[in-house]
Amino acid sequence: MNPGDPIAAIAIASILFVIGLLGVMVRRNLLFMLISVEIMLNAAALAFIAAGARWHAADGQVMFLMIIAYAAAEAAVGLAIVLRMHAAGRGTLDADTGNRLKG
Amino acid sequence: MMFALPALVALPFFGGLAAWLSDLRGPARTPWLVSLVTLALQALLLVDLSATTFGPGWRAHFAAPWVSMLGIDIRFDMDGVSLVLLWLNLLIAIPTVLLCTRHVRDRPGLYQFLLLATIAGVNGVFLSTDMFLFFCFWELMLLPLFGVLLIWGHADRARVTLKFFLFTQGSGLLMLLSILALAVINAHDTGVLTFNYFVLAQVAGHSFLAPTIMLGFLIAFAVKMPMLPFHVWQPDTYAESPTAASVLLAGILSKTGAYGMIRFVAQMFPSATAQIAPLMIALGVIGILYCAWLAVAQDDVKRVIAYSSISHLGYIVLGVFSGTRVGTEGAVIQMVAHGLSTGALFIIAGFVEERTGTRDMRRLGGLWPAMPQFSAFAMFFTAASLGLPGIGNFVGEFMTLLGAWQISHVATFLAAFGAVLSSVYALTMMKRIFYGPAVIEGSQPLGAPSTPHLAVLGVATVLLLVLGFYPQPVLDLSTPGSLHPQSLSLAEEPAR
Amino acid sequence: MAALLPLIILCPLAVAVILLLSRGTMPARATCGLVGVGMGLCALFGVIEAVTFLNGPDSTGALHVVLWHWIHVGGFDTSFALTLDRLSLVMMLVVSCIGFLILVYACSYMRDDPDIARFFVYMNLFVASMLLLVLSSDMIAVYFGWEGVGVCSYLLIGFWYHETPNANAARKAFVVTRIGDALFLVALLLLATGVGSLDFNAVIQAAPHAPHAAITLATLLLLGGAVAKSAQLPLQTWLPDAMAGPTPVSALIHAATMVTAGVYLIARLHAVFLLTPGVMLLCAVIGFVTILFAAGSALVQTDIKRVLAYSTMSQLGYMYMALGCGAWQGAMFHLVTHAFFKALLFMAAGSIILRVHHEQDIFKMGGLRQEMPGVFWAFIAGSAALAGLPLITAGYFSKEMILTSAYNVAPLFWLGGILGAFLTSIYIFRCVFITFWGEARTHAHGRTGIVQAVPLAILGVLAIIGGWMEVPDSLGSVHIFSNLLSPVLGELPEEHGGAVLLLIGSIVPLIGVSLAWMLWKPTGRAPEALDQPLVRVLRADWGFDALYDVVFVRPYLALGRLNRNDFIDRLYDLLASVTQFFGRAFGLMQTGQVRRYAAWIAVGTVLALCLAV
Amino acid sequence: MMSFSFLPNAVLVLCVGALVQMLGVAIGRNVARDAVIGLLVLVASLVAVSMPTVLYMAGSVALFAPDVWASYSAVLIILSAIAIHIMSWRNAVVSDATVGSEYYLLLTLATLGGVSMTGAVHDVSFFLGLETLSLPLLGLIAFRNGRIDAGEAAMKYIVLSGVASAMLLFGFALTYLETGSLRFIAPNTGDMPEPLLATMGTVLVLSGMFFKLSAVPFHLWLADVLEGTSIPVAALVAVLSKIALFAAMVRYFASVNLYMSGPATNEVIAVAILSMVGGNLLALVQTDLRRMLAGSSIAHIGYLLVAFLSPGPLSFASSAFYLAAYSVSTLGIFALMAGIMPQGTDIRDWHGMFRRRPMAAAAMSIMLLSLAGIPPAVGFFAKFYIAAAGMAGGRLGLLLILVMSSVIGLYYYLRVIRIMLMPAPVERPEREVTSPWFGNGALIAVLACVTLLFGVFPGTLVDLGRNLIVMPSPPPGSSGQP
Repeated sequence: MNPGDPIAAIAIASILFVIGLLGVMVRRNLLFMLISVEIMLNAAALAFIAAGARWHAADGQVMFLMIIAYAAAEAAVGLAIVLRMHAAGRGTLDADTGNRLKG
Repeated sequence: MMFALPALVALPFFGGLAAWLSDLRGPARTPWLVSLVTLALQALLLVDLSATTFGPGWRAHFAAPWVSMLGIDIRFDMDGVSLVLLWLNLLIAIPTVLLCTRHVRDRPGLYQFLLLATIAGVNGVFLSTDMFLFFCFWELMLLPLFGVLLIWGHADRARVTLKFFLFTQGSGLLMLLSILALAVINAHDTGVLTFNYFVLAQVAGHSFLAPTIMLGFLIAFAVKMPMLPFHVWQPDTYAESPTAASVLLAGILSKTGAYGMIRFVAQMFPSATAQIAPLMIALGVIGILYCAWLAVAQDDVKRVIAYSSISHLGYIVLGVFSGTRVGTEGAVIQMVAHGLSTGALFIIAGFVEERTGTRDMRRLGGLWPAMPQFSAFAMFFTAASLGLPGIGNFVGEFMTLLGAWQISHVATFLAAFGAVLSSVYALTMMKRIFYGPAVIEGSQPLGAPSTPHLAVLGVATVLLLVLGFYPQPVLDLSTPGSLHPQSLSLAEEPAR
Repeated sequence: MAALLPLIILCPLAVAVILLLSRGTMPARATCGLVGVGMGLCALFGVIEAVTFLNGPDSTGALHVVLWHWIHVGGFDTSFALTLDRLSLVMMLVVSCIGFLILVYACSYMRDDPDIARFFVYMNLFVASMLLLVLSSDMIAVYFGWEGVGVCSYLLIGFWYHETPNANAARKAFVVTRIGDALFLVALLLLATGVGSLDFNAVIQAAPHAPHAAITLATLLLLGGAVAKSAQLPLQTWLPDAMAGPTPVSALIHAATMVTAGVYLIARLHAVFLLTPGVMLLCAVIGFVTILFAAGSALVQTDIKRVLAYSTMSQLGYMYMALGCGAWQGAMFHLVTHAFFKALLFMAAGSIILRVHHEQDIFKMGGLRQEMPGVFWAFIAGSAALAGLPLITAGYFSKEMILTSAYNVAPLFWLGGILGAFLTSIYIFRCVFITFWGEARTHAHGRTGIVQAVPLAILGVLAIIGGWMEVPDSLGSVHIFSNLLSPVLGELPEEHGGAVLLLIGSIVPLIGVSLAWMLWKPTGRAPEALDQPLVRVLRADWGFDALYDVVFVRPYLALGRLNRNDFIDRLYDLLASVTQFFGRAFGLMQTGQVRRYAAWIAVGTVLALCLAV
Repeated sequence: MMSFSFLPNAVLVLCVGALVQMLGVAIGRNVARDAVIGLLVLVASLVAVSMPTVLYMAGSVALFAPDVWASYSAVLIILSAIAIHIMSWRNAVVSDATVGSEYYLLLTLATLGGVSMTGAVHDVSFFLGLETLSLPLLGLIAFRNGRIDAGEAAMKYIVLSGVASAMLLFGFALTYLETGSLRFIAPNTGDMPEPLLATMGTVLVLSGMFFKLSAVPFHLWLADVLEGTSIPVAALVAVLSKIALFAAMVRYFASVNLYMSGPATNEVIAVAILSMVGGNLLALVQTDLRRMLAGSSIAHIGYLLVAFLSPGPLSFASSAFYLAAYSVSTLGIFALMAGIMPQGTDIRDWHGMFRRRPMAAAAMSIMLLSLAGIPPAVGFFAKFYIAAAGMAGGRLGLLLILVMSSVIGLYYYLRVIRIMLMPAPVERPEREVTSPWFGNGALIAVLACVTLLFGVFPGTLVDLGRNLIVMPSPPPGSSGQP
């Protein structure tokens, strides 16, 4: 795969993205949901890398770093919230059961 | 005289405010007195206006910038029609205030304020010639009534009030769109963004969108009047609202719709109006007959009056859309006469309800010996509502029919037969309430009628008789001021 | 004497207003005095006005008094104007003088009624509007009077409000006549738009130049209005019920004046009607049918007032037949004589009813000849005039006049008229014999006061001699009446075969009377009202009432009930509930499950992509 | 091409303030002190907005645009932050002093995020702002101690917003792939190597933004979050973040011709229609005041999109006006709820409020009327202004839908007023009403007065909005190629 042609990389990124999205949609475990979100973010990061490669510019890498940072932060907050809910008395990690907020 | 017109709007509002504040401390009757004084001042103002302004066309003018960036001004103009309707508004307002002491126990001050605020809004509607301002008043005048209905209304008020509000406000939004369309078209043509009625009227005539734009206005006014098929909010609202509100609604608020039809439909879109006239006349005739038919079937006095009121407003539609001068002037006469007679009927119905404790005609009957004077008045106003010659309503009906006859013979024939149906329900109502063996129910004994009631009804009687036998003075007033630029000497641009 | 003309109307009006403002506080005696004075002045002014007019410079022309402009818009201009020509003069005299007599009579008739003030308010209003009707020269003012008398008749029929039947009768009367009024109104619209004015002369002048269809329509509509007012077929059902009112009311409104307003209107516009022979034929036919119809129905009535009501109907039929045949003078003449004897009959009947405890069934009366001789003779006089006994009664001459001209138009009409006369003599004398002969079946109390007796006497005399002002050529021709009216109504046409017709016309009533004597002559046992189905149908207005009830009234009310809360309203409710439903359905998206939410986001994005690509 | 980058004062002040607050928390907890500091920081930033820029950074990339639009939105954001700050005090959220301090820190950070988004002209700065807004928001949503609802709301929000951010970033990536620049601006997809990818990028970015704006069909989280979290935070979600996002979105599409039906335009139109109808329908059937407000805010986003879709002289002015009107009224309602009845969020709890708290009920009615768009409240003029813009833009169909859906809107707003006017049904126990603390009361009064005054004299605000007609400057050198 020649670096000039990012389409293949974009294709991979898209596949990753869709996998992540499907993961959010099918998994019921909160943690897996968060992981799927991470996958989507990383797909985006990969796409940036590919794009940066196309233009021979550093912007792509910059965005990559920022996305990593953001992903980390979000994971941290997410886990904190999960723990908090556990402490507040929600025993399960199943996102479908025990929803109190609905239309 | 410069500030007479804005004063007409501001005076009732602030008078009402004063009445409200005076209610916070001080004896219970003060708000009542305050608002009476306010109305007296308004009467003086109107007398002054009628005396000092002359001639056909536009008699008085006021203009000041408001939101200058969007070309919105505070702009009032008064022609004969406005003057007549302002007087009618005052005449309807006085009894509502005068007679309210009896059935408003709690927070009379607030009640007075809301009534007067409504009256102020109606004055604004009759005067404003800036479309945006007109729309503001159009929406504003309902707000206080909303409160009156909700606080002092009868049992089913909650549902009914929302219905009333949805119909009127929703249709109002359509009118807003039409106003904007006019303004935008004008801005496209001339590059000036303005809501000046006279300027926009020039545009409205020759825009290819005119029929569509007119529909927006038309629907709004048709809902407010109301006319078929938008009438369904009205019987419920009239039935559930306190007497004063019924009187206001039937007496004057329905006239705002008719006024709008004359000023903002027939005058602004002559050609489009001519196009749609057959449909409207058909609807008017159907309304006359259909509602007369429904009125026979009702048991609630107020509902009978409500349906009869819709049925009579059909004549106004006929007159306006006949496109003839006699029709239009007849419509104005009909507005005045209908306002007085229907208001009086509602006062009587309210009195009967207050004394017998019911509006259900199945539980009423034989009231004539119990309240002879009121029966006599009821007889008179019933006769008025079935269009007896010699009473104002006949003048209106005759002239509107005269106008409509030149458009469609068949429709006019049917409308004239509405007189037969109206006699059916009117006399049935008389019979069910006042004739027959006396079955007086209800807690209170039927005491002697209060003098204010008799006075009000008497005045209404005299006015209707005068209108019926000598309508010419009102007719001379009731030609709408023309829109041609040369006639707008009074309506020049405000100083920016 | 133009100044007097408005006064004639103002007198009764003023009395009415005074009584109204007195709010029934005035004692009965004072009320009667006031009414007597007011109506007396009215009648006096009427007579003075008539005399001065006839001796005036242009006694053949008309006297105009323009009061004020009513409406003046664009090309349309109407005004309140009174006019006095010989036609309206006759009507004015009838209304004011007979009205005076009847009101005087009513003073004693209503003496004991607590509501006498209200009664006289209505009565005076009625007289005022009737005078307006006959005197005004503008059709809009005529319409004012037209509706005014209508509403007064409504009020007076329902005068005793505590009985529901009265209220129903009153409503029926008003609504049925209102149909005619609506037709009249449309005719006014037609003329107003066509002519631009509603002045009688203007209309009459414009008529010949107007398109024939329009004129036909106008006359047709006017005829409709007149028919409803005069209780002719097919709008006759209200008149018998209208007898629910006090008897003076029946005498004044439903015999002498209001019901004849239509006749007056057509006579007034005869020039227009002459242009439309078809409509005139229709008018004649209506009269012809009504004569027989009403006479047949009167033949079997048991209520004395209903007998008189149906006889009024059939007599009016004569007038309409006359109008249809172009015998304007005849119609007017019969109108006048009929006013005499029918008012007389009603008042006599009223005196009877008053004295037999408000009993109106003739089969419960009887042998009243000795009890109340005065009333008896008055009633005899009236009946004779009604039956048209030859030479000695007013009814004879007027009826003969009509029959002769009817014969000249179509012998069939004449035949019907003769048959009608035959029936008339039978039913009225049936009534006489049953009521006054035989043994007493009820006890009459009190005695007829002088106040009642005087009007009875005057009218009795008029009913006898009133006819001699118009005697056909065959028996020493006197033509006072027709000469009086000829300036307005045109010359009397030349008649043929007068003598023979007169002979037949004189014999027939006599046969009728004798037949009645044979049938109902006093026997040992009390006569019974025969009660076969046919008779019952006849008695019930030939079933017209029931027919209208089934065809019009019931469906109208029933359907109204069915739709009482307005199906259109239901439609809007439907709309509201549909919106609510959509709201709920949309709320179902909020399952609360994150995965579903994410799925929606994905769906949205995919859809957006599809939209974009 | 030598361009300079500059840092808005507000951003600077807020950063420093945040640091100060962190220090405060580190030194020792004192809720009152931290609250005062937070307020001071916000006020200071408000002052700083109007100051001339102090800090320039040499560099080749412009991160923030110095234009009126940015500072107007910044002012709106900071003002609403102040309002939220006031209404949170003495509230259930910060009742226990142990954790109260971070609340204000997070509030400051969220404000910082919002402010920096409004000025962002570069993907990086926008993304930073967005996340600086969202992450503290998460903390705030979950802030209610021991409330499972709060946790659940935060959980939903974090998952979904993660998804949305990912979409946003992927879209940015695709755009970058096509244009080669990270300028925060929608590419015109005509002259691209692969227009399809560019289109996908735009659509993904739009979807991400719509999620944050909670436009149908990306709206589902809003109702749950508003219901789950505390009232002031709900106000934050419903007002502050939306202002920021809308401002950014306007800038993003500043250079796209929205008359032509491009891919972006079609999606925006569809979403606008769905939001107007859907939001109102959603609010129609709710019994919980907060959920109703969620629906109404969705609908208002739809109205805003109508103005957004009809470019022209009035577009930006009207949407600016509308943002202000919407924020004032919504904040007012939330302030009332926080002050009068923190617990009673069921509409039926407000029965007979006109008798129990006349003034509060009156203020509430004013706010509701303003949202319903009935004179004399400011919302009426705002709606009129939007309709004017739409009419000028020739969006007649959208306007008809706007009218019909706002009839539905009338129903549920007025239903609340009606309930406040009617006496309570006897079988339902009246929930006790607290009286707001002085600051909150003052806040409510001010907001009510503003609603009325701007409704009667909209002229001043309109004139203020006039210079916004200068559309937000697209970033320098937005041709796309570096």
